[in-house]
Amino acid sequence: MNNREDIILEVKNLKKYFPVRKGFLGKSTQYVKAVDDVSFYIKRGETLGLVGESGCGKSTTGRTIIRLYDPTDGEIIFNGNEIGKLNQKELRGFRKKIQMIFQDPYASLNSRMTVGDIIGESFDIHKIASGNERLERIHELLARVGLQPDHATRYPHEFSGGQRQRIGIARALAVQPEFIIADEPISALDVSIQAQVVNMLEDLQRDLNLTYLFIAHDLSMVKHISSRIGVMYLGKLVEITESDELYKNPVHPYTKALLSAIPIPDPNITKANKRIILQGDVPSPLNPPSGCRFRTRCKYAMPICSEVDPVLREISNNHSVACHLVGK
Amino acid sequence: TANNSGGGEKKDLMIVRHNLGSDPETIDPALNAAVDGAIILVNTFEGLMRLDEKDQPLEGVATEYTISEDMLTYTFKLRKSKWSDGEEVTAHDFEYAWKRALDPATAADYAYQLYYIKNGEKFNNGEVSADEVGVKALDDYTLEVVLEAPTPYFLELTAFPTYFPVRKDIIEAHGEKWALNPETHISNGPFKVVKWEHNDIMELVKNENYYDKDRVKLDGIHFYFMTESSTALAAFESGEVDYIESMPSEEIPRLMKESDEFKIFPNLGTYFYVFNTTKEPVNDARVRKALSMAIDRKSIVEVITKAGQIPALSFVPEGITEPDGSDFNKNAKDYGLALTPKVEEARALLAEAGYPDGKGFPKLTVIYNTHEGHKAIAEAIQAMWKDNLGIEIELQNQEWKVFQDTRDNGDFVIARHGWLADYVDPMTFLDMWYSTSGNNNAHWKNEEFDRLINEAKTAADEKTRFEIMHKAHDLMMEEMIVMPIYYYTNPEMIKSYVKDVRVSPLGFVYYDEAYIER
Amino acid sequence: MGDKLLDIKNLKTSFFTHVGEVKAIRGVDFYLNKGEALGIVGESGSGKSVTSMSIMRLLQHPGKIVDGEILFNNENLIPKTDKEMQAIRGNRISMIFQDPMTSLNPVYTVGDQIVEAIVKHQKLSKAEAKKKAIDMLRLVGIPSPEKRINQYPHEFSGGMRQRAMIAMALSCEPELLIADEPTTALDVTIQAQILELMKDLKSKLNTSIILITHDLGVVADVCSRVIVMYGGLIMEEGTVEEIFYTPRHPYTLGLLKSIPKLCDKESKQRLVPIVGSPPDLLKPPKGCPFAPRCDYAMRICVNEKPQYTNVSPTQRSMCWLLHKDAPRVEVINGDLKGAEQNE
Amino acid sequence: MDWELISQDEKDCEKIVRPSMTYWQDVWRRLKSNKVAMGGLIFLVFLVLLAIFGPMLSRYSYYDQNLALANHGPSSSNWFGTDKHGRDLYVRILYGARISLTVGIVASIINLVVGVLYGGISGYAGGKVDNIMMRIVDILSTIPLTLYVILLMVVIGSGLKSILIAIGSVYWLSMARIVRGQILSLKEQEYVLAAKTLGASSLRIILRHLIPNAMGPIIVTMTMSIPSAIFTEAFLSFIGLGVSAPQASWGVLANDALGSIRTYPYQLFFPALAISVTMLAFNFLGDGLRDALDPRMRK
Amino acid sequence: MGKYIISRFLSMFITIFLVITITFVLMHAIPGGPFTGEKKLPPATEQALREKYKLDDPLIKQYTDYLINVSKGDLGPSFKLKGQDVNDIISRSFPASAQLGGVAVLVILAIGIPIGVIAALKQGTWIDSGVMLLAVLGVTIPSFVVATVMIYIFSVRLNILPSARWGTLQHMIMPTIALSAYSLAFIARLTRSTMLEVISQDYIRTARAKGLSEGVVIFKHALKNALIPIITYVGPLVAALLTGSFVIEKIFAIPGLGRFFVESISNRDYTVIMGVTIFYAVFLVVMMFIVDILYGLVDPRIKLDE
Ligand SMILES: Nc1ncnc2c1ncn2[C@@H]1O[C@H](COP(=O)(O)OP(=O)(O)OP(=O)(O)O)[C@@H](O)[C@H]1O
Ligand SMILES: Nc1ncnc2c1ncn2[C@@H]1O[C@H](COP(=O)(O)OP(=O)(O)OP(=O)(O)O)[C@@H](O)[C@H]1O
Ligand SMILES: [Mg+2]
Ligand SMILES: [Mg+2]
Repeated sequence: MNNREDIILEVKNLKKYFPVRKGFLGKSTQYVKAVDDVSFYIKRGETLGLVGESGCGKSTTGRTIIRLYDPTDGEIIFNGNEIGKLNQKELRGFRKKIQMIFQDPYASLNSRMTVGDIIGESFDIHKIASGNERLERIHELLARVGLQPDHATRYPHEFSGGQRQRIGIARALAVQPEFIIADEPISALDVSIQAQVVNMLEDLQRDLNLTYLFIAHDLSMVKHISSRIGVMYLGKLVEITESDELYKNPVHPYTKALLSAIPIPDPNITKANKRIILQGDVPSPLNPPSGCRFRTRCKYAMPICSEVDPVLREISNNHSVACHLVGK
Repeated sequence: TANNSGGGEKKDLMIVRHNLGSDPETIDPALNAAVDGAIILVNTFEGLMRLDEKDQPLEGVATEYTISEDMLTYTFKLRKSKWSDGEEVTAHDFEYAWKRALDPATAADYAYQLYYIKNGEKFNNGEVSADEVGVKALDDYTLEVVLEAPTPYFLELTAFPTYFPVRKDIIEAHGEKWALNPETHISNGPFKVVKWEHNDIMELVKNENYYDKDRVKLDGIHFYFMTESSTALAAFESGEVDYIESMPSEEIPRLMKESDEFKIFPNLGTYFYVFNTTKEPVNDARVRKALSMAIDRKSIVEVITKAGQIPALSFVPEGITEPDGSDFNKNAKDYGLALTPKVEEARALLAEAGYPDGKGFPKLTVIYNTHEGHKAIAEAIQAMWKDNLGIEIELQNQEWKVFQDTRDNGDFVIARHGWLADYVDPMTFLDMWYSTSGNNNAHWKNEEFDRLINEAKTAADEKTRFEIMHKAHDLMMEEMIVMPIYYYTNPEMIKSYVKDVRVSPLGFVYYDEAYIER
Repeated sequence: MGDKLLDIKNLKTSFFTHVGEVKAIRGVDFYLNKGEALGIVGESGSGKSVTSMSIMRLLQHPGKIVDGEILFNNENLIPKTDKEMQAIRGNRISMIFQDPMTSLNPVYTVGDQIVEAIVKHQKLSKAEAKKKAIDMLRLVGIPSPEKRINQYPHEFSGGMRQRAMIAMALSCEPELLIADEPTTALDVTIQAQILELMKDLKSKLNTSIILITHDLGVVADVCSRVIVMYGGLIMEEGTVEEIFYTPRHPYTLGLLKSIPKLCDKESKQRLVPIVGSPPDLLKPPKGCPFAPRCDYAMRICVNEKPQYTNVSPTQRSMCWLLHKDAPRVEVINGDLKGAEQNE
Repeated sequence: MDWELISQDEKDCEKIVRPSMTYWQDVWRRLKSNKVAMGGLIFLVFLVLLAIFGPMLSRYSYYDQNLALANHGPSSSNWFGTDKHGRDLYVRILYGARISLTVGIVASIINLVVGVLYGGISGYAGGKVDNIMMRIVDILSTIPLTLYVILLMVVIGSGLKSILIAIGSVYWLSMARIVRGQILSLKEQEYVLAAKTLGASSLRIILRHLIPNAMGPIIVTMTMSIPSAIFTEAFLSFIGLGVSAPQASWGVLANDALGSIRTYPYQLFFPALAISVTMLAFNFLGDGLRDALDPRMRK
Repeated sequence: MGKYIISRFLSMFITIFLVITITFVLMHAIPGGPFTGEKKLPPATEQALREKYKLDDPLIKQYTDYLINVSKGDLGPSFKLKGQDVNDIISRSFPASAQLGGVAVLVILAIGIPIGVIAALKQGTWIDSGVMLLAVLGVTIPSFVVATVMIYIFSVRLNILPSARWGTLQHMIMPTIALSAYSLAFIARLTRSTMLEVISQDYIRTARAKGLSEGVVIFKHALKNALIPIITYVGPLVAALLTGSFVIEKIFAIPGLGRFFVESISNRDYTVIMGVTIFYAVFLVVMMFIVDILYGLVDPRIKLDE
């Protein structure tokens, strides 16, 4: 970790537990440990990719960072300020700097607002622009995400899934944030638009020195866009390193399985491809396995794996893994 | 389907179904102060005397009485009669009942109905003990009553519900609740209560222990409590009840025309406006007179109220007989009022008072308690004053108790008022204007008037008493402290098959001789 | 190839909005054999979802099928009453909707919503249906399904909701499964598992599948034939191999080119998107809808709608470039080359 | 010619431009296209004008009595007949519209402003704040209105002002409850989270995101509470809070005519008709507005 | 959750306490007392009455005495109805009101919700307009007019229903109609409007895609999502209807509790005013609690205990 000043966001021991109730009057004794002790940092201007199995806590991590959820524990340090414990009012200032692109392009758009108003809302909130200027900037943003200016007067339900996702991206860009949490920003887009959007995100990053936390499961796209990639499994970060390194030299058995499962857009290769199909039931975050959480599906599991929870350790320069197999 | 077989719930029983209006607040003779309760009481109890169809006293529980020379001591001989539970009715029951009604601890509204009895008022005020009250059972069947002053109508009073006997043992055992439970509501009249479902029904059956039970032909009476007059009328028209006491006033002209079951009984009461004699500009008698003269009483009763009311040209209504048999009201003087407005005279008076053509007349407010009928009359009068005198007034309605409070406190200029007799005598209309009377809403103080009232109350001779009362009446009318509008009537509907029901001018309904005949 | 399970002829669907008629589908023909998996790819807004919604007869106001036939087992679905459709939906044709969050009823547990479909079509008791629902959830890789079954949609992660939708659609073993972007929210391992499941279904139960996706990798894995849609029309149709190796339509080519490459040297290269944006279907272009974004657009492309050209027995393409008079172009290394003027 | 490659400009010539509209312009457009709703709106405007100018144009006044003409049914000289004082009912109803419409409109404004905001804040804030705010609503809805109104009458006196105060102090309670319920179920929606990340204040989220999505029940509650406000005014007149006779609102006219419902039904019919038609207009407008506010709606 | 219930209970008590206090103050602040009447009582009698009912005690003492009695469950004696206790009045009048109110609530729900749903499904058709028209009439024609007209038609003219009183099924028909009209109309409109919003949601499409019958789609999937405003409205409505309606009980001469809400105030019958107000307050507060619990059951996203 070189040059501390360059770190825009640091997350330390972040935890987010959701209580689970039985019935309305039931007691919440059980918790979904959606994020369980996760630490990482992001340097200004870089893109950290976050991949992992569905339900492993990627969105929750993102949402906790932007404080849509109050963290159960841990620190979130943004630009040197601890924001994990700010109240809603104090947070508002930060909101201009951190933005989020939501995973669900349907539910995250208010059906009672025109696309223009959805995108322009932050101009009103932060008094950035009004009148004609506002309109122009809305059109500009629409054009940026590959929509047409006159789409501004339409409503979300009149768009297809991918078009809606782009509206969400335009909304996030409107405040000119420093840091964007992109929660699967492109998974609902078709390839050609994906390419457009990714290019756009890259252009923006270059032009505006943006930083991204890029949550996705499309590994090829993650690899393309990210400088570093973190792999999550069941609320834990299991491996984090530079993206090339990850693909070239995956260490954690889960990462290996993940990489092998990438579908290749080539019928012949795909059909010949050998995948590591993970065995066993996916464990539940309600009562995760003891020790290493991946051990139930790991073919290299050893006795120690069920006893000791492996910690994330740096095994080589900028490459950290939480696995008992390494460093022994 | 509905039970529409008029006349009785079962064919063989003769039962009258009477809609009483609201559920009586009480049917305890001492505590009752309302007409609805009194109707139950006069049919279930009997006092020393009872009243005939002309409201003259007949022997009731007392078979004979003697009056002392000074007209102050009455000695009643009681007949042997029974309570509904078979116990004997004795003079002690009367003594107990009267003293109980006067006892401050009872806090009876109508205690003043017994103030005629010696030390009655003082006992009620807590100034003397019960023993000093002038009523005493000499033995089981002799009751001696000593009065404060000669009271020519005392015999009639003994037929009034407050004078009914009650049972000491029952009341001591059950307290105030005795009158709520038919089982403990022991009475001595023609009927007895057997069921009381509040706000729904009260059932009376013939009292087999009544001494004169042969006079009673009905098997029972069912009292219903429909308070909405239109519902009551509907129930009557659909044959669910035989007797109703109120009907929507707008329906009355139609009923008068269409139905011979619609009857208008006299009702001792006057509808009037009271002037606050301490307030400008009605502290001037000329203004009061002018206002009073300028209204069209005939139109009011014919177009607005329509229930056969009689235009009132003086304060004491028709229906009170003088010793010579003539009507008090008819013997009253002409106070300058006529059925139709006397516009010229009224204007002249107003000009004299300093308001020619109504100029400079302050914009005063007439208050009335909220009621559609009161409003209609007020609106009519407002227009009449405007047309006839050229004055503008404002109308303001108030919630009933607020209104009473305003009127009692004198925070008004002109207020609606209505007075119903407590007993059949002009005094019930006159002593309210006594300067210290709580009912003197005119806030009028006239020594001469007070003197006349005092005199009348102690006059031993009926004739002089009436003369004095005429003088008092003349005085208040000439001062025009009130503006009489009409005399109340009592419109009722009785199914034609119900015979011989008697309705008194006080509004009491007697069923002791009634029967059903188809 | 087996019998045709589904045969769609000249399907046209429009949305009648206040500004006018949005012609979302403008004459689409395709068929699907029993036990076959057909991929529909195409840019966002090209009409993929509307096509599938039309098949299910679930278009919402103001959408309407204006023309065409949808033959399912040789029965036209369009004139069917709602009641008749009810017996078909969920039972013989089921659908995985694109958006898992809003497509699940927020006030019922995930379990209830799956059980319901099973009870309705499979005549199982509640308890049996629940067992089956748990099995289905396990099958799509949801951990501790016996607990998850009692949770509400909002307590699920995006991918889990999508899997719940898939479980729901598969639970009744339909003859036809329409999967509208079934794996967009899923990570690759789960995706692989789901795709495996679909392939299983196809081979074991002879289920036919329409797989709508933009992930060409997924198409390559599961489907035997592919339709490429654009602007409410089918641009190109062919077997997977034909579409991937010998695409004849510039749009198909564009799609293929925009995919990032995993191999090292190319992965960081700038992506090659198709520039521009799709046409406004409110006033569809009278010519080829792709013309405004096509590098090879000719005057005729703007003015006249191209005809289909059968390139092979299984491949047809709607492009003027394939016309005999058009200038010759060839696919070289995944790109069209040598677009010379004829004259 | 046909086979010639063309330039980018040529390709773009087909671009269509849609009119640019804000949300509210759009709502207005949708509302305008709804004939029934516009009918309601036009009727209401017409009614307001009639209430203001109508009485001036008539040869009768609301207070002129002619006892000789009392209770005459509708005729060419008195369109709606006369009342028991021989006053022209048509003019009285027009005059009554001033009071009743004021009451109705003020009640709806109170509903919209106080009820919606109160319920919105309560529901959005949740927790303790919600508990306290809703318990206040419970208290206000249980303490007997009559007592309060009598006190008001004694302290302030009668007149339109007191009526409006009385109506204003209670006419937002059910609205507050309804809105709160809606907000509770809407506030976890993703678009609310999205707005939060933009830094939108709570008030903005309530006003711009949540309330528009709760518009259906809000409009129903509002339109449905207008008639009850009109009748409440008649009840207030009963306490003595209303305008003084001979002025009369619709509610009072209807109440007064109730006794003669069998003899002179027209005296009840016309005021009741006035109220019903106005309500119908309000409801049509409300429904149209609701549809217009919801872009997903039909029509 | 347990904590939430406890805090709710506490706030319920505070609410009722405040209702008692405010009503007590208001009641004593307004002019007129229980013993004012057209005929003024002799001062001695009035004094005796005041002493009997302890009205001469300082207000603060009356207030604390009252609170103590209430906490013991004793609402005191009526000032007006001689010898009757408020507890008696409530316990004997409540059954009729509750019966009528209960039936009315059932009718309102059983008819109002379905017609609202149907109107929503048939939006824009004559069915929708018809329902809407009826609903508007339902709210604009006051219950006393409905009642009066019904009595005229069914009792006077057709003679098939009793005009008043209580007891048999026939007695219930007209009061139930008159009592339900307004709320039924309200519920119908409320249901229609929320249903319209719900039926355009994606999950309804999902339900249809499962091949569920239209009835299940509408009444199971859509309705539950439209229930929140209905529950909100019905909660306080139940409290109001079960405790009786003055107008209806008066018109149909039903021996219920409703009339006491108005009459006690006209009479300034202090203990009855307090008694019925407390009774209603308890009802309402409990209903509101139930409403909040139902929210959680109907919509799992609503969490009140956070
Ligand atoms: N309700 C509607 N009103 C108007 N236009 C609509 C409506 N629904 C869809 N459309 C239009 O129909 C076209 C096709 O939409 P469709 O949802 O089928 O796209 P898609 O191919 O599924 O895209 P994606 O991959 O983004 O989901 C789009 O242009 C869209 O704007
Ligand atoms: N509001 C909530 N209440 C309860 N549990 C929740 C809630 N939100 C998320 N969870 C649980 O937290 C875990 C992590 O969810 P999260 O949405 O972060 O997953 P994810 O990594 O984003 O997955 P995906 O790729 O599928 O979106 C899941 O088990 C989910 O069920
Ligand atoms: Mg997620
Ligand atoms: Mg789609």
